[in-house]
Amino acid sequence: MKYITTIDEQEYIVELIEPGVVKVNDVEYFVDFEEVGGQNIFTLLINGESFEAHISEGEANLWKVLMQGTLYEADVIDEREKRLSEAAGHVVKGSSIYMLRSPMPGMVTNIPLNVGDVVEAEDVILILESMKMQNELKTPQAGYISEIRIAEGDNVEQNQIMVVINPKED
Amino acid sequence: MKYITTIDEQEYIVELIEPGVVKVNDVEYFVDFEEVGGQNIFTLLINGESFEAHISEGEANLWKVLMQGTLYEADVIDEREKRLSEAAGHVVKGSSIYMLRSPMPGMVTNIPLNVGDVVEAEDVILILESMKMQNELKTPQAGYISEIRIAEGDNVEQNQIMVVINPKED
Amino acid sequence: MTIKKVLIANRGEIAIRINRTCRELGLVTVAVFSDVDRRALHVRYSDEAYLLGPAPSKDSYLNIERIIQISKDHGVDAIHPGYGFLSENFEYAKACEDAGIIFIGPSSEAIRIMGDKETARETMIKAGIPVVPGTEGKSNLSDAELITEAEKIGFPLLIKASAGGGGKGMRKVYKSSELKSAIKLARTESQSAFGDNNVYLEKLILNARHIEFQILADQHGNTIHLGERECSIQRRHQKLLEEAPSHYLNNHPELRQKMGETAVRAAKAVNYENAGTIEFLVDKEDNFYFLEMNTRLQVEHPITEAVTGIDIVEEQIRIARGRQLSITQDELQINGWAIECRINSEDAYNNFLPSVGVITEHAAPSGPGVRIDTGVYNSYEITPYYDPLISKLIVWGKSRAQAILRTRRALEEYKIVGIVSNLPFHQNLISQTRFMAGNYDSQFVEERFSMRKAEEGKETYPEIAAIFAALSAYRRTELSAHIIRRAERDTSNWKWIGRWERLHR
Amino acid sequence: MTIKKVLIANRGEIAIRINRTCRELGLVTVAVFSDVDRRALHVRYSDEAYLLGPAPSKDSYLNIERIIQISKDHGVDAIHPGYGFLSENFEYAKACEDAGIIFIGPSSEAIRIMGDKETARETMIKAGIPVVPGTEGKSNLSDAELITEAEKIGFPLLIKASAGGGGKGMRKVYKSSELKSAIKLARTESQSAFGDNNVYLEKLILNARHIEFQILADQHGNTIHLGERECSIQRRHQKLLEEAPSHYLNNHPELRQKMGETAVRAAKAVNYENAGTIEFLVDKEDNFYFLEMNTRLQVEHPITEAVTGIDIVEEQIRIARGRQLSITQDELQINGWAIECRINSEDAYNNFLPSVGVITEHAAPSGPGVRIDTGVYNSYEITPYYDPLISKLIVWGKSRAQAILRTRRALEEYKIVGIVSNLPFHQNLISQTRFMAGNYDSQFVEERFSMRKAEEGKETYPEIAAIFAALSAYRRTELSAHIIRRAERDTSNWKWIGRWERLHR
Repeated sequence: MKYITTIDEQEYIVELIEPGVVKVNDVEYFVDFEEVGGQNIFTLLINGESFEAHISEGEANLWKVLMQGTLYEADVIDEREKRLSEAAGHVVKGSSIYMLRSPMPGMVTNIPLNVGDVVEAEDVILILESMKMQNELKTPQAGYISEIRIAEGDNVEQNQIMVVINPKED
Repeated sequence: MKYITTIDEQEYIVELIEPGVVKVNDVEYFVDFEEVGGQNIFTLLINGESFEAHISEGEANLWKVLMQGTLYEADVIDEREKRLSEAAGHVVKGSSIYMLRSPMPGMVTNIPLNVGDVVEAEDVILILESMKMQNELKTPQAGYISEIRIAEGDNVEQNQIMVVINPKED
Repeated sequence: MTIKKVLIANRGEIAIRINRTCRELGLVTVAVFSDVDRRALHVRYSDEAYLLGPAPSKDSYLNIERIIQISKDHGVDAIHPGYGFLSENFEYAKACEDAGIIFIGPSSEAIRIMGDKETARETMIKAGIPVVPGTEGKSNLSDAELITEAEKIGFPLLIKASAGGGGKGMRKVYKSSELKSAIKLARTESQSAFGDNNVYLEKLILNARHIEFQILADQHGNTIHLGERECSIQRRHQKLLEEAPSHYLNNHPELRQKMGETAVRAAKAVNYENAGTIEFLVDKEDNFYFLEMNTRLQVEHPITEAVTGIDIVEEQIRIARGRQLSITQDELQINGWAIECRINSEDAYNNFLPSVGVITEHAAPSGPGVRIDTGVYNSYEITPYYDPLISKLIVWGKSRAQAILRTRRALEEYKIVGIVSNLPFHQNLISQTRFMAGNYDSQFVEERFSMRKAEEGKETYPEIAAIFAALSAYRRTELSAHIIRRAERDTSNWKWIGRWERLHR
Repeated sequence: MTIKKVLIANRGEIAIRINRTCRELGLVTVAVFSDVDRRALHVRYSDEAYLLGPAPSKDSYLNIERIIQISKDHGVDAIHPGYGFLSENFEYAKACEDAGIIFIGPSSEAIRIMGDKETARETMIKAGIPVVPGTEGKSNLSDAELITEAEKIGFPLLIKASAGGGGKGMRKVYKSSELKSAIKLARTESQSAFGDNNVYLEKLILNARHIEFQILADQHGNTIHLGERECSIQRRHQKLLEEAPSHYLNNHPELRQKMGETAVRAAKAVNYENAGTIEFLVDKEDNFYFLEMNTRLQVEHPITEAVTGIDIVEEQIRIARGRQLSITQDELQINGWAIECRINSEDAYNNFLPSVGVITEHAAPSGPGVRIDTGVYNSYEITPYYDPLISKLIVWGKSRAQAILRTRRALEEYKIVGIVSNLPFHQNLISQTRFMAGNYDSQFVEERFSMRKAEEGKETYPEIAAIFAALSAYRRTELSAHIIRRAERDTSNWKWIGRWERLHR
């Protein structure tokens, strides 16, 4: 089995040769990989070096590996998937619709923008009060506000979609 | 629902009146009983007093309640069971067969007794080596050895029956 | 005065912290709790526990009447308010006084004076103690008045809640165009946190250090300090890490001496009694300014405990009982170094957004010099109702270097699963050269620190992470295959999923 | 000497304890593990980890050749042996010396002399240090010779393993008829624990206290002690609880002075280097006798760390590096009081039988003055292969009273689920009047203490237990009914099973 793993735009070809042996970019390593206590904590011995990580699965082949205080976001696809996705043509990055979801239950205290407003990446979209704090929620991508599904004063649930941002039309 | 609960030969009639109210020996208490984290740890508020216990179920209606460093062994039967058992007639205490089981995996290093030997309560029946210790296993009741199912040097599993002690014939 | 039964009017780690000392002193402890806190440790560790009401603070932990009623109904002698909630509410202290219940803290009058930040500033000015220039002498300012005053003070400046504390209702403003919306935000936050939307302005002193002194004062006129704490590691005026003593004052012993004396003088100016904290700003020219007094136990009090060996909660109860302090200023000895990391349910990689959910695994570090104060346990749920503090990691070392290295070691061991914590923030911070050199001020986190930059400097292992991720992906495939094909195949398709697991099957 | 990479040849809490200091010192750590320890914390906390072999100690942690080979293969500079296993095996220390690897401990020669308890006694007698009368000057005694010697010494007496330590291979004999079978048991246990079945005899001193001194000695001729530990709370020569300092010596300062000096003299008599412990017996007339020297880190070393602020493992590494001790005898200050409870997987209600199984919940106490040293975590399996120590609860207080009350508080909070622990033993012990008064000797646990008697004195709540049990029985019935009738009924038949549970359904 061969996995194409991408971290910070760097590609690592991880090949599972046989139990206890992997190849990374054609270098062979002895590995011993174990889960601890059913809590997504994993221990890995690799040529005798000991690593521990907390691993959680994100959406769409994204694996979050928290190791020694550093978070690695790894995109993992196997060879077959890769061929399939290549055949289907690439999705252009940054051109998708962004849904601003509530990261926690809370109350919307301020929406400084209106439908149609143009936003840049890192702009504040709204203020959510939770845990006694006024939390500024930002957009990770530029575009324009196509939909606002909540109003000031609304209580929102965790993961509720609040604002939709469409990519800018070029 | 009414439970006859016996601790240290003292009987407590615990009656469940309605959610949040119990009667013990005819005195009424307000109770709030909750499990914590699925680990058999329970919290109980009784008329505002707060108690916490680790509860494990033993054999035959025996409940072990470990609270504030004290272990209470409670025999709990409900009214119906009690009536049934009374109808069936009492079992005479102390006249049953005792099976000495291995409390842990280990190796039998010494069996000082033979089949037919008479033993008193608290006599050492055999020595089991485990966790680098020579552990003396004792009988809780008097009688005579009717069976020895293991030999010196044998490795035993947890809960394996090793020696059977029959009550003394009067 | 006789204290036999203490009601702890708080929740979370601080309720447990106080409960521990009370139990060690043989006191009967009474917990109060909201609906969602029925299974909380503070309830389970107490002798008695009474329901306050629904989860929102205003219906439970802020309900003065209910707390007083419970105290009266159940023979409570004294109330410990902890921090936050009602701890700095003078009406609450007054209600206790009126009900004949000892309030373990200062008099309602001292809370009133110091609790209104504007009154406090005026009082300090009268006592000859330097304060940061701002809107002193002017209360209850309207938005328009604030805007006028702002131009006089000049930018950058700070909007602060009059009833404030803990960074809530506080906003930095760098230019006048930002002022109006910042005032609005600060008022909203203050209203929600303290039930009061009054704000005032202060000049923002750049590159200042935030250094505070722990005060103890008994009813016999003895007022001492237990040395300082360096609290400059902040983000949006929320402290994230504190040290005792201050590295800066270690190199400026005369300044420490002077600030300590001033702190004691400030406390005496309001006839302060019990434990409290005088916060100062120290600028680059070694000028120091009174910032505010916290008239209660401070979140970061354990680092002072670590370097002095004094149990501050125990002293609070001694004082409330009318006894003398257990030590004098001359006897005070600072031994070694202590660091506290506030472990919050916040995502350091995503704008420090709070995270809610169930903590499925809380594996805390321990060993030499490590103390954890927390209210969480496995299966504990972090709700959106209260603050995001999960735990406090308090580390002692015989030197600052040892304390830092030990903190780093402890953070490596710490695992919190189920919610997102700011452990990676602390891990990155503790290894920063500037932090290690003690070369930081209160702008450091916001202006000079970013997770990405911090990680650029350090040794990373993307290749190892790639292996972890690939093996996890394979494992997930195998696990689902195993479920589907359980009947057809034996366990050998688990061959990658751990030798040990197979052995124990 | 350069030490950059340290192999820790141990497992469990002590491997982690050593690992922590090594990491704090920036050393590269190497773990070794047996098959069942793959997921153990000492493996996960280390930079490197290598498999030793199958679970039984003789195939893994006692495999000298394999450990030396791993050290050579991976550039290890130094080996820390911990306690138990090979720590007092002079051939092992010798093998390290021969391989050019630093053994973090004394010379193989010092281990040899002190490790053979009979040679140690002779050496002490020559150095003018009092020893307990016994079979001195006679080695390798046969059963028959031992029986002859026993009559000369008189009863009661003690059979002890020549290679002994930690109470293993030790038996008390009160009358000559018990002697033969006791010798057999002691030889078997010694063979299994140390690979040597030699035993010797000692007079049993009744009502003695077991008091030991922590020694540190560097390569520059500096030999000091860090004060004493009171270890009289034992059962079958297994220590269960230790205190520092000793309450008895606190009231006999001249005796303490004399014992401390003697301890240093004893260490010097074998040119001792690194950390070690001189154990003494003190009888009712204040005579004290050398019992043995433990030529390694002691299980109970953390209580000395708590009252001195010294990291003993750090000192061990300093010494091994050829540096001077970080303090002198005159600088030593004992600050406050510390207690260690050894939490074992043993059933105090059933003859202290060990318990094996998976720890499903390990909720350890924390807060001021509390340290936990442990290798367990949730889902950790206690196997029958190694000793039953789950964790060490180490508590510091500014006085003995505070330390005791704090220990009691910490024990109340401690929950271990899945296996049976001896927590109830400690909870009962700590509340005994005689213990609180410091009025105990090494026979106390076996002769004056029983769980039943201890519980007779204290306030119990059988009625509350009855309610807990009845509600649990009802809950079990409801839970099974709920599973059977899930389709027919809604959750209202759960009405007894918790309001909160319903709210969150």
